[in-house]
Amino acid sequence: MHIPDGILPAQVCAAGYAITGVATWYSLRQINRRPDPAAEVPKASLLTAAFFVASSIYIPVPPASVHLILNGLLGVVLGYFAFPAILIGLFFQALVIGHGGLTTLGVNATMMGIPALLAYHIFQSRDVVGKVLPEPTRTGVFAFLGGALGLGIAALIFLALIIFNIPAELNATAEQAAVLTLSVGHIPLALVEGTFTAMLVLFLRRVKPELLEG
Amino acid sequence: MMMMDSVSTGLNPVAIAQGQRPIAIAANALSFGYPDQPQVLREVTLTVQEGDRVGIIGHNGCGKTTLFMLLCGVLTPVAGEIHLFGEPLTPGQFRPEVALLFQDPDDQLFSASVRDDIAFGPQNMGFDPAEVDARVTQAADMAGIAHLLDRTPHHLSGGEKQMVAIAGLLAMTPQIILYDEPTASLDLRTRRRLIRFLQNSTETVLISSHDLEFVLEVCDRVILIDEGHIIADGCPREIMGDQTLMEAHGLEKPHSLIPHVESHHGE
Amino acid sequence: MMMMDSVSTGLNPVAIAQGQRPIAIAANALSFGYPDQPQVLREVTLTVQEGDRVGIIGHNGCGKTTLFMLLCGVLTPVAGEIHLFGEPLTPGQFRPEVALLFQDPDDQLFSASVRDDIAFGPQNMGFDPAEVDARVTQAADMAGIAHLLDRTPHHLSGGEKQMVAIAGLLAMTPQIILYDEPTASLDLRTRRRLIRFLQNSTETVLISSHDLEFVLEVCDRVILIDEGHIIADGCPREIMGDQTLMEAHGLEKPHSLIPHVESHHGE
Amino acid sequence: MGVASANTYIHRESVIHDWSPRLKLVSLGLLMFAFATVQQLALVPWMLGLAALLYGLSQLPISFLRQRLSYPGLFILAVVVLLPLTVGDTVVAQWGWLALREEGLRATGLIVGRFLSILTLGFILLGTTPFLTLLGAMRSLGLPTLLADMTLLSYRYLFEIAAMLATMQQAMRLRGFGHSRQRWLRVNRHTMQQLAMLTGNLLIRSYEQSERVYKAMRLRGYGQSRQVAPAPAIASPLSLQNWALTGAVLVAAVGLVLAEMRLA
Ligand SMILES: Nc1ncnc2c1ncn2[C@@H]1O[C@H](COP(=O)(O)OP(=O)(O)OP(=O)(O)O)[C@@H](O)[C@H]1O
Ligand SMILES: Nc1ncnc2c1ncn2[C@@H]1O[C@H](COP(=O)(O)OP(=O)(O)OP(=O)(O)O)[C@@H](O)[C@H]1O
Ligand SMILES: [Mg+2]
Ligand SMILES: [Mg+2]
Repeated sequence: MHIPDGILPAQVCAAGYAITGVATWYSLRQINRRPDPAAEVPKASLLTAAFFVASSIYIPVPPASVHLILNGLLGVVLGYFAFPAILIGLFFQALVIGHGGLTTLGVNATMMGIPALLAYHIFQSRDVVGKVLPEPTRTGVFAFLGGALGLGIAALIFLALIIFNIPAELNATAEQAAVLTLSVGHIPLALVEGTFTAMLVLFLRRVKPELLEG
Repeated sequence: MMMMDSVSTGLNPVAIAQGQRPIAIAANALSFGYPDQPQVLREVTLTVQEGDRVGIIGHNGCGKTTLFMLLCGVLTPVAGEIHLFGEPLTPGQFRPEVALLFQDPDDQLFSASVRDDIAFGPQNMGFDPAEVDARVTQAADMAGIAHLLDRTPHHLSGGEKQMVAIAGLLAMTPQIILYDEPTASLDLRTRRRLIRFLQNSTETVLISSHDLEFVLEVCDRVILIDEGHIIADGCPREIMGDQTLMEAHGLEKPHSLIPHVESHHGE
Repeated sequence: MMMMDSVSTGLNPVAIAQGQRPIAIAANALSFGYPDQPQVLREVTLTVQEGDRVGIIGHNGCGKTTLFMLLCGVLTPVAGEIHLFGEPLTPGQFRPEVALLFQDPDDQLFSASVRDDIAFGPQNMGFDPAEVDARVTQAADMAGIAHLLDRTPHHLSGGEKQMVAIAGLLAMTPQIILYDEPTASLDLRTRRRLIRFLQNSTETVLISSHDLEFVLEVCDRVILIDEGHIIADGCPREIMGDQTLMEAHGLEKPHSLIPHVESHHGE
Repeated sequence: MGVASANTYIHRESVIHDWSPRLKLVSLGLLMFAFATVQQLALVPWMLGLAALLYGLSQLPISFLRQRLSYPGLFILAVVVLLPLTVGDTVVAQWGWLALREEGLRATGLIVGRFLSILTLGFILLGTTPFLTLLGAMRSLGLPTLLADMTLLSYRYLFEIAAMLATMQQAMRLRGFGHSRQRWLRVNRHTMQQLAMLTGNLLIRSYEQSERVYKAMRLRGYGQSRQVAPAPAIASPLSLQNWALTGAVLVAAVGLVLAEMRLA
């Protein structure tokens, strides 16, 4: 789910870069407010690399397989480092495997990164919003929400960008129908991603809870 | 560097092949190289009988790990073929009769509890839950880690992790176990425990190690690899005791084979 | 398990303290425990003179790495204090006179090229680029890795990585170097090179290792740790040659100290 | 995954290799954006020609481009198959229910043209500039230090972690993972659980390594003075050739945009 070069008009690419600039600036500002921002750089960097590598893991759904995006999980684990991490990860993907593109780097970072920040806030709100739920369930449910919405929103942005930007000649009803079917088509993917995120977060909670402290 | 033709002391692979015990591993003219690199192994032929305990020695990068990866079907040889108990090995195929202990136990412990981890293999082999449980208990007993079953593998010490990883293999009742540098960062007590364990094990065992004293205590046959060839294959004490041979291939004669009465140290 | 009071053979810390060479490390009644765990070190007192080469031995988990982390100020002791060259060590403070070689060189080679990696320390010490370059060249020469300067650390072999990591420390011209299990997965050739290198080094050196033969060849003093205490401190050949002492603390007498003429093997 | 072969820099002598990394980054970046503005089919040949010319100047082997195009090529295939058949009303040719439509064909030409040209520029940038130099150039153009440090460190450990994952996957397969038969269009819960653990272990091990790396960095003065990993010194004064190349590329970029505005 990366938008390659050549599809989007220059204005949209520029807007993507502008949003990415602002989001990065905002994230860095939040990070620099921490007591010792330098201390978190190695952690964020190695986890960025790990996420990049983990995005090659796929879940077999014969006869095909589902690749995970993990942007919700990134938000849950890395907090405000998630946006820079996604930016860097996409940069590597564009350079190393030609996945995505350089002109669309800003757009792709926005598409993945903003939902990741949202997932972070959803997960962090679990103790406030989810009080009624008992502990492991609460973490699981909010991790699920973070993962599913992280992917779901990214997918919606992706579809909107594609549909509204390519075929100017497609008529309005066809357009609506396409958006609708494709969005519905993404629901199972969001469920898989959410479930996977929940399983993973529950595993981390058992084995290495420090990783979830944000 | 000096090159030597295969020096065979004591045991001769062809003679072994005609011996009475069945053949566990038969590798024939095995060659392998990583992409864009010179070949690591060149026409290696190797026969291991059931119940053998073979040590594989050689300097860093001589191809010990690569050989193990080939023997368990993780890597595909460029040429040559491997038979395990007479049946050809197809790379990628799951052969529960051969198990590999990775050098770093963290590479093979993934579960949230020791019990789940040991159960991983039997579950994938399709046993029913009762059988899985029985195998977990038995393997844990054999490896001496029954008291750790409810712990998280992550929080164990290095030596404990090692034994849990071994239990994970034993639960699959393999007939061949490949141990890749099992003593690398064990202390002497844990190393001693491993020596006892291996001396009593009944599987066919291959051990790659830089710890020659360890090989000497555990193995009844040793194979020296250098430049992609088997340089020597035979009785451990004869091969490792041969100072010229060892030094020609970047190794040292182990201290316990050097005849001396408290001397030669502290220049 | 048997407990022994501190057995002091040969060297006595108090006597050393009055010796002529300056004191490099003075640790006084050091205690440390990880959160929610029993104390790892209990009131450890230790004096190391400049130029000493001290081996630290003890079983897995006895606290060798922890002691090193305390001595270089990465961990904060629960009680006690440390002076380096007479100056108190404040945890977290940057003290370029002490350097630590991590057990896994990958933890320590974080730059994208060998040159950048060696330059990392000097740059942070605030030297100007010309001085940094000079230090990089000198350190690379000392460690014998000048030919690797433009390579990527990831693609080096284990032994090369180790020497690059050492060069990264040398470039900061530390006066004390702590080596944490430097031989764990080196082959004998690389291990021999490291032994030569350490025998010629002029810094104060502390080495934690399970490789007793290695300690015997490199160190002029050895410290045995168990249950959070220093059990013995003194001449390597005397301490490691004492079979009862070694076995009481989960260790073994090294083979080269066992008087024998080709016997006692292969029961 | 192609991570292991990430070292894409190709050592050659060429004008493009000699181009100052900073100017190269800015010029090629602007040209990419100029390509992205193109909406007129008439400009596509010009654009492709420019990209081809620069690729020729860079003296990179054609095989390099071919290799790297194989993955994104799948995307092109999808566009080429879908658009001409579905978009637009002007039917150019028809075979039964299959109709080739003009608007779709035009859109395809544009998209594929832009895609190929921009991608080629990206490969030129990467193939003629070592990654570290590129990052140095980005730093000197104002990339925040924290971002540069993170990029460097992640790049360094990318390979390490990829190897770690590969080894763990091998270990899992040797213990029978992935050999059971799975039902079509079903997500196997057990498989997913095991993959979640695999990913979790990868994260935990990376995190633990990051703690050791941080200690090692601190011991070598990280965070003491604020000057971490300085930008590499920009080499020698810029030659005439450098400026000429930069000028030419910028003129081409502006020219394309102007032509696009006139034709629109
Ligand atoms: N994945 C890989 N890609 C490319 N080359 C590799 C890879 N793995 C190993 N090699 C190379 O193959 C050779 C043999 O490696 P191998 O790991 O089998 O040696 P080894 O005998 O196990 O060494 P050690 O004693 O250090 O474990 C080495 O030169 C190594 O650099
Ligand atoms: N980060 C940590 N958190 C909690 N406990 C720890 C941590 N690091 C070490 N320990 C515990 O502290 C004790 C001492 O560990 P340390 O690593 O110092 O031992 P060591 O002597 O270096 O062992 P080895 O020979 O295996 O390297 C061990 O029991 C270990 O489990
Ligand atoms: Mg190996
Ligand atoms: Mg240690």
